[in-house]
Amino acid sequence: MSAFETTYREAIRQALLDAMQADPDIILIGEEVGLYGGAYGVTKGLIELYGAERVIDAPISEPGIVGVAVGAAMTGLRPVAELMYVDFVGLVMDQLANQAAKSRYMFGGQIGVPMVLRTQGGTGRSAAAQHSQSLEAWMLHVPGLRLVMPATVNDAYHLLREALRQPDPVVVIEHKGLYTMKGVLDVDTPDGEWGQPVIRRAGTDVTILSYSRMLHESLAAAEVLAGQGVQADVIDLRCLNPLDDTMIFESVRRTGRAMVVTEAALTGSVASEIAARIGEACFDWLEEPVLRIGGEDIPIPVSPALERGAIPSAALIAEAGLWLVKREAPAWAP
Amino acid sequence: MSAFETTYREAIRQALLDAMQADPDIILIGEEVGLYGGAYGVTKGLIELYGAERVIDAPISEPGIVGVAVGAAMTGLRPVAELMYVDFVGLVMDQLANQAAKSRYMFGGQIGVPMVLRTQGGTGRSAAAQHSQSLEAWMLHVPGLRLVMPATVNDAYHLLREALRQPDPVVVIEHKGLYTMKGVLDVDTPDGEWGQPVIRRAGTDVTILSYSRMLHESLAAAEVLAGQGVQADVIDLRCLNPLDDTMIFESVRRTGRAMVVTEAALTGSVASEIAARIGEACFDWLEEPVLRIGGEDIPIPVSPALERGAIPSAALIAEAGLWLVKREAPAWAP
Amino acid sequence: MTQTNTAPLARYRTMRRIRSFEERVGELFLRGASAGSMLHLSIGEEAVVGVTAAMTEGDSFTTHHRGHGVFIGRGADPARMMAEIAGKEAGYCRGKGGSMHIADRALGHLGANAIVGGGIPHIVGAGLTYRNLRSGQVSVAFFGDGAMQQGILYESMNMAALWHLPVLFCCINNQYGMGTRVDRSAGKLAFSERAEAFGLTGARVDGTNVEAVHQVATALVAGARAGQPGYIEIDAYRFYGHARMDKSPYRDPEEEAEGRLRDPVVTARARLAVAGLADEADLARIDAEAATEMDAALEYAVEAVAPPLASMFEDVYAPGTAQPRPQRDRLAAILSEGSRA
Amino acid sequence: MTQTNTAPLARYRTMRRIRSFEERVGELFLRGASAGSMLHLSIGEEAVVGVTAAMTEGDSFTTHHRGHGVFIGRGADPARMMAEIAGKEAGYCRGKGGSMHIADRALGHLGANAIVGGGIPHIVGAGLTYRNLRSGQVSVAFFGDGAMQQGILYESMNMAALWHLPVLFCCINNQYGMGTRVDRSAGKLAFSERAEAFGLTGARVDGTNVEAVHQVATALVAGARAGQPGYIEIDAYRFYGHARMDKSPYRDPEEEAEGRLRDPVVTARARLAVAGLADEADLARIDAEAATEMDAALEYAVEAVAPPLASMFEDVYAPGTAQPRPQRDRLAAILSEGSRA
Ligand SMILES: Cc1ncc(C[n+]2csc(CCOP(=O)(O)OP(=O)(O)O)c2C)c(N)n1
Ligand SMILES: Cc1ncc(C[n+]2csc(CCOP(=O)(O)OP(=O)(O)O)c2C)c(N)n1
Ligand SMILES: [Mg+2]
Ligand SMILES: [Mg+2]
Repeated sequence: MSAFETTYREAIRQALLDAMQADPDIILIGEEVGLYGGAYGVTKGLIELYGAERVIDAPISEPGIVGVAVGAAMTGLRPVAELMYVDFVGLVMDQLANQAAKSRYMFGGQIGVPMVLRTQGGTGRSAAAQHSQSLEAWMLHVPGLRLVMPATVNDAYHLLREALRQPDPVVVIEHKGLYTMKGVLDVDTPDGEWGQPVIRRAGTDVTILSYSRMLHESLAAAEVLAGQGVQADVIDLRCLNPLDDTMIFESVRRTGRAMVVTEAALTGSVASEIAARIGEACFDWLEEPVLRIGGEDIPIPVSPALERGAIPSAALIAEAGLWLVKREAPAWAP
Repeated sequence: MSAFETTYREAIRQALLDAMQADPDIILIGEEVGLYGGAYGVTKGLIELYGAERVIDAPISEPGIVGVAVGAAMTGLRPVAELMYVDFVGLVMDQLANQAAKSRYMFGGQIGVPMVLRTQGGTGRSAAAQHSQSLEAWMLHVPGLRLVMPATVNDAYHLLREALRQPDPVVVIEHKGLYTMKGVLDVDTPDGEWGQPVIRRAGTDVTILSYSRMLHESLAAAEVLAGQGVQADVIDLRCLNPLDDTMIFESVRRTGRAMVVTEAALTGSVASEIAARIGEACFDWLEEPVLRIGGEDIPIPVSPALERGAIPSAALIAEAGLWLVKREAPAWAP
Repeated sequence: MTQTNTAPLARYRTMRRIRSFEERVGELFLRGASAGSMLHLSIGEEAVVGVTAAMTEGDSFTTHHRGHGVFIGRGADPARMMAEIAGKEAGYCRGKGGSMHIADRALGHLGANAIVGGGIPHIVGAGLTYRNLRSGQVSVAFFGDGAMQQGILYESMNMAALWHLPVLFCCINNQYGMGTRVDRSAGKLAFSERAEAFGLTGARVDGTNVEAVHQVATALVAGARAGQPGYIEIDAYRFYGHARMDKSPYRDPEEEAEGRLRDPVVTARARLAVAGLADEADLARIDAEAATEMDAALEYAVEAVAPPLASMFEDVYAPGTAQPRPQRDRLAAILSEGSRA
Repeated sequence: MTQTNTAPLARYRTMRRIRSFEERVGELFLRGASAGSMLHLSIGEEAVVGVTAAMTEGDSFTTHHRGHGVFIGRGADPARMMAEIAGKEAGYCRGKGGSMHIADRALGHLGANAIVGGGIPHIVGAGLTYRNLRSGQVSVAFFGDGAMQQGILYESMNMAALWHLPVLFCCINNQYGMGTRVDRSAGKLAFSERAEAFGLTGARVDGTNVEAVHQVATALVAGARAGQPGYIEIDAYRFYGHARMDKSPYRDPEEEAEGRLRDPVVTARARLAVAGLADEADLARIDAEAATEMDAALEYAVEAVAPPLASMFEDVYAPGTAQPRPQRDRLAAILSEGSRA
């Protein structure tokens, strides 16, 4: 009974429900989290259950909202602030990086900021350049912050529950393209350890590292590769900051080949960090260069065909994988 | 007469002077850029020369200031907005990344935003966690933006002059620790091509890649290495976004070894991007792993000794270089 | 130049064209031809024409995400608009921006913005340009009541007042920001007091009365041109959901029904008839012409071709400067035998 | 509890202690013992004690970068403060924060902030906590006139008013933000009108009169505790430069001389004497005690030891959770023969 099929959206909602039930200090604050039920319906019904003092519809004041969450966290509440789109994070990077993330340090350990910032990103809805980004790299680069990005239904639940037990600020970035995805939620059994990656598919020929929606493209690519006799180890990075690279290195040292896949614009992305680390730590084990596959270095266009073209697909990952492992060049090779 | 010794600060000031003289559409806007002459004295005297309509002391409204610069750039002026510390960029990332950088794209090429954002970063003044950061990685990750970081007096002049000729937004990040540095300014001869790195010291055994103040630590390290018979090719990256990697690859393919040095917190830094690119493109040429040397993954502490310890030194770079090239482990090796 | 006789009729025509356009946008979506579902209709807010008509050629503006009406008010070509909303190459932005990012340099449209409040400071920057160039132009920001809680608005107002810039802030208060009624988002509702406290001339006008809006806007635009920035709030009602998928379940149906009675188009039509400025036949012809025009715009958009894939790499940076490198080129360079030999 | 007889004297003592402390901070810098030069003295702003004395135990607050006086007003230990300013292990923040980032959970100091306006929303968050917990506490934000132009202030005010939170916004208007006099940064100077327009109870008080400040603050704190947030502005003058290196060349010397006549400490001292609440001997003793106390704090800070190098890796994350990996460990793992074999 503790394991059942549900959606990514419902798993997050369940996590909020269970956490709020268990801890009366948890509050939600954000635009449209109450009456509207969340722009993507994640918080539906919570205001009816927990009232307007715990489920707080905020004005459109992102910097203020995150600042309020910081202050509430400093004084005893455990706020879950919601940023409707990660694209708006440029409005709150000061409160996030200079305030939430640095308070414990600047104040010599006296004042922690146990808050969660929930947001969602990614393409898939023709929402254009200001509503489709993948900006996790900015938060990867902030010491003092934690960053998790669930790719599965079970992780959607457990990473959020665990985030709500952390003494430090955690950013949880969901993916708008995953809300309707179905999967099994086992409320008693997380997919893996907090802070660690998870191997989603075992293989021996190449390691594919990804997270969030690109995990699913990577898994689909791994199927294609398997059809060609290439077995991929597919790792879900899940917890990006701080980044525990032990399991990553173990896998790459086994396979000798690695591809890192991100939906974000490639330059300066999480994929670059992972590739750089592998390059340092697995040098003697590598048979081939560590390949990065990411979004094009462009803003996201609104036109659906262009939008799809701007980010990696399972086909592209598989093509690159075949080329990397079997030296079989794709049709578009020069 | 066109080449003379001056300081990094004066070179920037000279660039502003010359540019404002040549182009009446250039305005400066920022906190304390007028009467005060700039927090670090860079804009001293300009308001007396060009008046309060072109040298605009702005209220403490960073998001608004950058937004105003965007609008002015859209309508025919060429604003140089000043952000007193790059640490405040978290307040303006929306205007910078969602507005300035994306307007040309979103609007199908109709409306460019030819503005410059001048700011400065880095450690060295015990200015603590909110006044000492190196946040260029956030701007590296924004397609549509250009990013340059001058390390020399001549570049301080020429990169800014060139930035002021660009049709798209350019972020210029100076280093607070370099303002009093002396060097030769040749107003007729830039150090290198716009958009390209420059080789600051030629060598054959290892490539050291860095930028801004860390270039000087790298050059000092190269001297130490030379004393041990190791000749380093020291490359100043200068223009980080878009990043032209041709010269980088050429050097690493010659030397077979590379170290990338940044003052920023290492994880998610520019150094990671460079290392990842080298790992992809120079794999067959590499004798050793591409080593990243960066700031510790911590906020900057105020205490002077701790502050120094938080970022790379020439000594550390040299030690790592010796270890990398000659397998001579430093005293602190396990 | 405003002519007492024909101008109100012209304004009615524009309002009707906006209404018809927005209805066609809804249809575009239902036909599966829009780029996404982030379509925000300005039905109920057509009195904004009172402001757009108070602006003159050369004046510029920015809008929020619900800016179709404003743009039509400033002379947009509905076919190119619709094509943009459909993500087509023939659209105003080559299919890159869509409904929320329409712009047109030629008509002074400095851009619709999907960041609430994001476009507001741009008009202050435009105002700075006009002041410095002594060009006599005015710039106007159009935004919703939701943006009244964004800090950047007050930074913008303060700078405009401090520097006496030729700008006007136009709040289209449709009572809602998504599901949040304005009394649940603001501690105090008399927004023009805020504007006044920052040094602007403030006014709030009935959003069913386009002529009243026009009168106030004309005075404020003139004031702005003379260096006294202004604030005008149009008291309106958002007839439909926030975006195309939203059925406004959070709204009291009674309130909604009443709100829809506050129809600026219907009201203007009736007033014209009463004032004898048009008879039913004139008005019906105007309505029919608008319908025909917008039908054609819709068909144009549906028929138009999608942008070529390679165009995605264009317009990131200006032509002639360093361009983004397509991923396949990079992968090929890494993986092709040649370069690895 | 305020006692009419002794309380004004106690407030004078606190003001004098602040003055003496700040003078010693200047000395610390001249002796080369401060961590950096970003030292912002609150001399001339001591009437803020009227606000800190209106708060009670359990109330919390945040300050801007010029917050030494506020913190002393709330009971800080000057020795630990001075040690922090010197970047020493014995400081309030283990030498990690310095002058601009002092905090003390025990005394309700939620942190000084070096981002202008950065700490303001935190008190709104604290107010939310107090409301939800029905704890009866109040939270106060102290900031300068410069922060009046930061948008986040208005977002904070709006939320405080909207949710009826127990908070007070205290603007210490010292007429300057660095080199910019307030009339060069604000379009309209009657700041309390802004606060009122956002739904707060607003007041502006003479900053040479600590008792007047105290009276108004007491009423506003009580109002805040009852759910009506307030705004109080202390009209003061920044006696010296912005930070230690600044000699204020941008100020008219005459204005400066006049401004320094508006001395809250001198004024309070004279008023106490006139009111017969203290005689010259009492006051001289208080002054001497303050001097002695702060001399000791200075020596304590100078003598205190620097934090150990390894402490830089502590407090990034809470103990017991994943910690940052020192760079040398990483380099050693990559380069040592062992792991590469
Ligand atoms: C910065 C930012 N925050 C939130 C959103 C999501 N959002 C889009 S429209 C909207 C409501 C805006 O309300 P209002 O300003 O009144 O405009 P209206 O939709 O009523 O025309 C919200 C919250 C956004 N696009 N940008
Ligand atoms: C966000 C931000 N912008 C700018 C600065 C630089 N700065 C530090 S203090 C200051 C002036 C602040 O003036 P005010 O708020 O009046 O405080 P005062 O120094 O007068 O006490 C400025 C501009 C900063 N620290 N943070
Ligand atoms: Mg609205
Ligand atoms: Mg001040």
